[in-house]
Amino acid sequence: MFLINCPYCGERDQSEFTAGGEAHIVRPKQPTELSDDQWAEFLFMRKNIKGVQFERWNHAHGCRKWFNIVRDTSNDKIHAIYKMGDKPPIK
Amino acid sequence: MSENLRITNNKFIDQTTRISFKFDGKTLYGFKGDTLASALLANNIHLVGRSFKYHRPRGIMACGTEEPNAIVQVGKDSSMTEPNTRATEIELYEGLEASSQNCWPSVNFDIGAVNNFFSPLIPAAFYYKTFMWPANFWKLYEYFIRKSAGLGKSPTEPDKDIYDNRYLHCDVLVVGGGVSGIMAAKIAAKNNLNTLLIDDKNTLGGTTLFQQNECFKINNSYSNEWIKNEIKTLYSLKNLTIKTRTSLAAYHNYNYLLARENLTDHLDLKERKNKIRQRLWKIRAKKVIIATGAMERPLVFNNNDRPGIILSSSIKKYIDYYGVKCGQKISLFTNNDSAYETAISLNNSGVVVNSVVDIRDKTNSLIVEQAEKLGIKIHWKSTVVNTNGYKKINSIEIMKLSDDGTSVVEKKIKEECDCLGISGGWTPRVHLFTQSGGKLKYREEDNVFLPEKSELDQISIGSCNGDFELNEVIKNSVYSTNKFLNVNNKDYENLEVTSSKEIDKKNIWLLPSDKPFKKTKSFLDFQNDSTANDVKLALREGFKSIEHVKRYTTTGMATDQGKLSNMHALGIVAETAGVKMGELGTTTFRPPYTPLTFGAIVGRNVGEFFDITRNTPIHEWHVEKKAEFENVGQWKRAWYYPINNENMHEAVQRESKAARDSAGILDASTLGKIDIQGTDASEFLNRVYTNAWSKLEIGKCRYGLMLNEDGMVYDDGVTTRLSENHYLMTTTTGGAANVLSKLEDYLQTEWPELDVYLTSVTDHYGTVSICGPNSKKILSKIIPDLDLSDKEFPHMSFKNAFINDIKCRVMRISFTGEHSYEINIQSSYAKSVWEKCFAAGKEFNITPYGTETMHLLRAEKGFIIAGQDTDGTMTPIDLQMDWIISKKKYDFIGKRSLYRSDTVREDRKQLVGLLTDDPNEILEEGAQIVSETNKQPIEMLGHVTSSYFSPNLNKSIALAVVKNGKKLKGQKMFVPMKNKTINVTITDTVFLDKENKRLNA
Amino acid sequence: MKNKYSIFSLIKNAFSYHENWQRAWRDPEPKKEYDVIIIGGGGHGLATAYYLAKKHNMSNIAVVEKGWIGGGNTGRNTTIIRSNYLWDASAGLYDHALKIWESLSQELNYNVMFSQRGVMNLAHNLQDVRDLKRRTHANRLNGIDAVYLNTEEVKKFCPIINTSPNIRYPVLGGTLQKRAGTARHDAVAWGYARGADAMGVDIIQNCEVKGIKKNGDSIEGIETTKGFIKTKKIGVVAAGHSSVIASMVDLKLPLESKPLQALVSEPVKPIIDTVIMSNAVHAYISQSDKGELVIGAGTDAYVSYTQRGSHDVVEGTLKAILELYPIFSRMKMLRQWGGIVDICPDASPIISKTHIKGLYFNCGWGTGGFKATPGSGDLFAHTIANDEPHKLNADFNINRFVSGDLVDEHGAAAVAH
Amino acid sequence: MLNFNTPIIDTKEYSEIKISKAEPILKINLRGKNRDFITKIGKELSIITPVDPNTSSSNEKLNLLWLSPDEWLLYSNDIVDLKDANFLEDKLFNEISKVKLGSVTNVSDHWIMINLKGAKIFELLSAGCPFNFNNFKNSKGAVTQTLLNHIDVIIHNKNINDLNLFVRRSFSAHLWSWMNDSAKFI
Repeated sequence: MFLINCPYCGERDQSEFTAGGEAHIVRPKQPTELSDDQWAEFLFMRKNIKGVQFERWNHAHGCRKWFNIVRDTSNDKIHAIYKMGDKPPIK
Repeated sequence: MSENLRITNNKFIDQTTRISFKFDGKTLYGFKGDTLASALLANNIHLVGRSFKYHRPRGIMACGTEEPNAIVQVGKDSSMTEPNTRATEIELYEGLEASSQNCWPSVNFDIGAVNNFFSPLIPAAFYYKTFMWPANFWKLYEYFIRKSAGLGKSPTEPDKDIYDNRYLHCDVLVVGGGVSGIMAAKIAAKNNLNTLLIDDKNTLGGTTLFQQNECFKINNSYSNEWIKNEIKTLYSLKNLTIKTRTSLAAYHNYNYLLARENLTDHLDLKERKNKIRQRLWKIRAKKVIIATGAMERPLVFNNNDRPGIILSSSIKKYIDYYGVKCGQKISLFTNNDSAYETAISLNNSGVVVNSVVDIRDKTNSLIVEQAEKLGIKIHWKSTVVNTNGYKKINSIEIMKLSDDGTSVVEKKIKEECDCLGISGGWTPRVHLFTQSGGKLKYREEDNVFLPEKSELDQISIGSCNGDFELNEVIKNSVYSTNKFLNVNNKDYENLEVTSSKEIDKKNIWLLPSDKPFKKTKSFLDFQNDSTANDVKLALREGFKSIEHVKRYTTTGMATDQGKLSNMHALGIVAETAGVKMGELGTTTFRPPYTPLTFGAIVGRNVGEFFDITRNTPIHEWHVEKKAEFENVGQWKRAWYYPINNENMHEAVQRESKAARDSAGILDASTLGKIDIQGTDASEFLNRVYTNAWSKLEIGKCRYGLMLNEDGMVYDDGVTTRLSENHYLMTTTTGGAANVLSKLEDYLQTEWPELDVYLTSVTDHYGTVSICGPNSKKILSKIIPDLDLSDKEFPHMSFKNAFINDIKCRVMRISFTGEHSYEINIQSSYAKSVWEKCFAAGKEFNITPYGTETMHLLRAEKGFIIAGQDTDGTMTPIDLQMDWIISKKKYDFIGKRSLYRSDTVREDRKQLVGLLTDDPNEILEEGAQIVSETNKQPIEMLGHVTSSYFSPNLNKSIALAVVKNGKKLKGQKMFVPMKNKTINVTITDTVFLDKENKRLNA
Repeated sequence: MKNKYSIFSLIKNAFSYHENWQRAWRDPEPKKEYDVIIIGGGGHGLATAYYLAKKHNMSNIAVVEKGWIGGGNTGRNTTIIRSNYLWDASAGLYDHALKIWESLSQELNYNVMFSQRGVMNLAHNLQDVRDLKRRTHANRLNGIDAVYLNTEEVKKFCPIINTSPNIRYPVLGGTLQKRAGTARHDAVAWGYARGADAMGVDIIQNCEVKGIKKNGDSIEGIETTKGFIKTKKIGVVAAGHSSVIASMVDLKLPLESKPLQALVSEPVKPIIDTVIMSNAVHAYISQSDKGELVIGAGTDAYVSYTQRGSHDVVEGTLKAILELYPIFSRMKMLRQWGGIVDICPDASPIISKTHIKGLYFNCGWGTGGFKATPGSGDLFAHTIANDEPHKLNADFNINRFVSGDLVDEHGAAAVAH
Repeated sequence: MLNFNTPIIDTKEYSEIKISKAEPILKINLRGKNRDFITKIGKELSIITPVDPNTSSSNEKLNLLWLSPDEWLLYSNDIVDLKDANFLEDKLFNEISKVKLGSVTNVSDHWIMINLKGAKIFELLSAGCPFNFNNFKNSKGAVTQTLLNHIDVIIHNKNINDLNLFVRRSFSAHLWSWMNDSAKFI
């Protein structure tokens, strides 16, 4: 069980959160302009990185805010946490 | 009891309280403080079980969690019996009944022992090489294999015991209450850190508690005296919680640990009632100090598995702690100094020590000299080449080792004994460290794996960190603890510690015998019966990786998870393959450290607490009226209301008819309700629903369909515009939570520019839905001042109203096609409003109906249920709901997906109606639909999603999805059942009142 | 063929104290070039190599494995084998596999202990009932031996299930496929490895792929920890690590790799002699031949390559187990572990060519790949050998995520266990 | 007259734990993002809007709990006539939602308030709650939203060993039953 430092509420047990997958996949502003391939890229294709990954989490059973986490998927270590809309603190 | 195997001057066993227990049906006696193992040994019972494969007689080998052999079935009661329990961990209690496992008819005479005779035929993994002929005989072979496998027996009735879980947060967790753990806990607690100390034994102190030897002194007193005082101090510390009988089961990431506390297993049966048996502590520690000590290794030599062969340190514990002699004439066999501690203890208690067989050249550490002074005979540079005795050891055969240690020389000496203590050195208990993801390093000099790198905030101290000398244990533990906690505690600064220092080390993983190796049986895994021969066979056959060897030979996979066998297996593999131990790596230690009951993991989440139950505010009324309930997610919804012994079909027919003929009443409180406010509320709805919202008038309601981004129908419901920037959205019952969180997600991440706020009000409102031609009359009785005319209050609109001063909202919406109203009122009054409607409707025979009738009524109208008529593969177009997709809107969730090459296909599966040729034939929901009957294989064109007998149409009706269904209206199809074929015709989805006249009736 | 395994060979070898058994497979150094390289030495990869050699007359094949063969999900799953899938495409795929399972021990001369003890799926709510009936009807028409059982029949087939109507989610019925069952996971990998090796396939363990060399849109070879190996065709069968391999050629796949946990109890005498799956309350249980209760837990929702998952998932599973089998409360968890499962959005696999010539992927098996091992290997071998899919795996192409023609098995509530 | 109903009707006492229902209580959910909203709330209710995470502020009649950077829960100290709740809701709605400052939603019956008193209440919570109460229990006015036996709850630390716990109404009977069960074993 991770211990996640919600940027709004502080450190909480993983069970209060839900994971939302890869971060920074922006919903296309003009979907109708996209080819089927491009749309499929947005819908389904994922980096699925082994290593440092940027991902979305939601403090679903707390403040209900979404935020971003930088986590190493090879050891589950969380390197950074930042609010939605903020720039990632690490590359 | 023929021999007196108890010594009387023992301080840890209450020899005034005698306890009777049964083993294999025989009544025996022990004392309070005994374990089952110590009590059996005191009764001179060594043979307690048979091995897994060869059924060889096996005896107690250890005194704790690493015991591989003495595992017994506890209890006879079919609900309370427990298989595979280690006798070394069972604290004796009055009424204990235990029996041997894996033997028939008895442990003394076991038919399965013929396997030992056949053992040449059944080497490691033999089963992969045979039982293949004839092919269909595997079932039979398997039957016998399964029957002979398995150890104890599962209970066959539900457990009557109670289990519990508890969360605990601490600054420092110390695992292990031996000398290191005790010091660490004291340092932490004295520095104002909220500390938890746990130990799996019933008392703190570890092995130091009974270490009364000249060679191990602290501040000039025996180390046991010193530690007793330390323990006393601990119990007076404020910030310290101590939990004994508490075993650390699992060490997860982020310092999340699980510990099982045993609360009643040591109590007399009658004292256990209504008490928690085991509690699983879910511990979140800021810092963790592992002080789990080390365990003694056995030695691997020919016939090293006979009853009476016991780990040397265990023999010491049995004599020094339990006051039990494991034998009268004991021989010891060692490669290190610790057997000499045992020899001295035995000697001091008057047990004959035949000799110590030591594989090392003569060494003269303090403790060895002390043993020699006592006149104990030592065979230097020697090994045991064989043991004798079938059900109990009676002699050993000793020979000198060659200089390189690979063979034996000179003549064989036979030594009679009734017990052999063995010591192969010590293995640090690094299990928890590795469970937590820590990496190990290998120390060549004494062949141990030690903690190296950890990602977590933790340290290992004491012998689990490779410190084996008392003075080093103390010095290093104190230093490491202070550094780790960033404190400067001086309590242990000037201790004067005497310690016998081991000078020589020697290790031979597989000891030679005078017999050819291939003819020996040197056991590695005592419980799974895997031998050194098996490991070598695996290597010969190309199983190189240690994980392959483990799986091929099953070494280390028994209930002790290889605590005693892993190191030797690794050693032999490394030696045979010519690889360095450090490079070979270890197998993974997986949680739990010791087997953990399912009960403890689940805690109180059994029975009614298995899952949450959600009730509507009107629930009690339904219960009183003896409704049958349906589980919808976690909700309990009234399913139907049987009267006069009606079955479901009868009740539903009656309810459905009443609702259309006069009036029905439904509890719709479970629908999700989301309050939407904000200046961009309309724009928001435009984006989340397929249809357009901006022009919806205030006071009006509209049905909306929500898609996933993949274009498939996700949820639906009616949304009402309460004021300019204020809407109330309803969702399906099951979809409520997901819809809200999905919408919040879009708002927070994709559309933060929108000024919209969402608040769930699902539980705030109870919803009473009344429908039918008389619903208007009923409502007018309840809210007389509300103008219910179609002009003032048309279909798909809402009104604020008051019922007896209580504010409510009335929506004129319909899921049945009838004239109907939904009253949303604060939940506290919902039941009362329901009762009022029921009373007001009495003259119209108002009939409560449940979900089943609701489903029937909506099916008559062809309304879909998301999740029943859709399955995540249906677009709105597939549902023939093209009308709900706004052509004008640039975008909405899922829009782009509707224009992919597969979703634009014209011949997708589409929602249609189905009528059976025989109007009395009710189709089975889920039945498949085909267009031809005599073809194999048949192409399935679709399936029945909803099917009912409509009492209002007096015929069976169904909804279905059928390939290209839109174009097949009027076509004949077939529904092939197991034993018949049903003829059907594809129709429109609306079966009743196609003109929607009833809405305004 | 190497020395044949049988009771007679066991007896013969007993006389020489088993010192004369041959190696089950060689331990070769990689050659300079292969016709096909399979990345991933799990069951699927080894089976692919086996069928390439056996059915497509190829022998210059290597299987490269980062660790030891069968050490990934092959050795970590709960070994359920069944073919009662809803959609025609899935039913075709999995039943193809099931048919091979039925004679696999003889085919490989290696006892994979395929045990047709039946698999029962339980229904706990009305939608479950509809879904299971729908699936059973489809199965029957597809020639798959599934039947629907009412609650009494469920109880009769497995008497230890708590079928009381008073539990939180009572058992409302179930389906039974009698041809379904379990097999010994390690033996499958080892049997295929031994068979492939005998036909000349090089199985190269401890060999990690570090890169893929391309020339334009064609494959040239792989960089490994044992050096560069030339090849024109690569079949990637790397399960949870598929995306890692794909990223070497800048390819993104519709996959997420998530932790899936399982556990076993201590061994006991036979108490449950079928496989029971309950999707609604999430409890999957069978008993191994050794006597351990084998229990499958669920996946976590986040990506992780740690082979560890959260405790809550295990707790949730055991909760469900005790709800349905309250007699197991005193049974003890002996060992728990995790695997990394690669999950497709539609819970169906990908057995497909890619836009890169000579690069093929077999992945996305999610939580249920073990059952498909023989069929998957056979069809993937066909796809690689012919550069065209077999008709049974044609629907499992990568392009379906673009067109939208998914094979949505979880939408149809048939979890892919 | 309409009858008032709650799913929980009694008060239970265990050793050093007393759990009791307190209803009807006024509860209003407030959401807004900008300074004006915060000022307006303060002015309308004569209460300081807590902007620090996990805190609250109170006056004689009302408590205002921080739930998230743009969400607060207002609740009354004492039992009220729910009509008053409607009155206050309307007033705030007009002052806030109508003038586009944020949202105001009556949630008086969405939540059920349960009061816990006694020296062992945190032990009771620890039976099903992963939240670390070590600091919380000594900070008067602290607020947390977390899970209790898998159910969403809001917990407000009123005073030493005196908590108000909010649970959604449909879950409340179940949680109540669970709390009573767990309290037996503390």
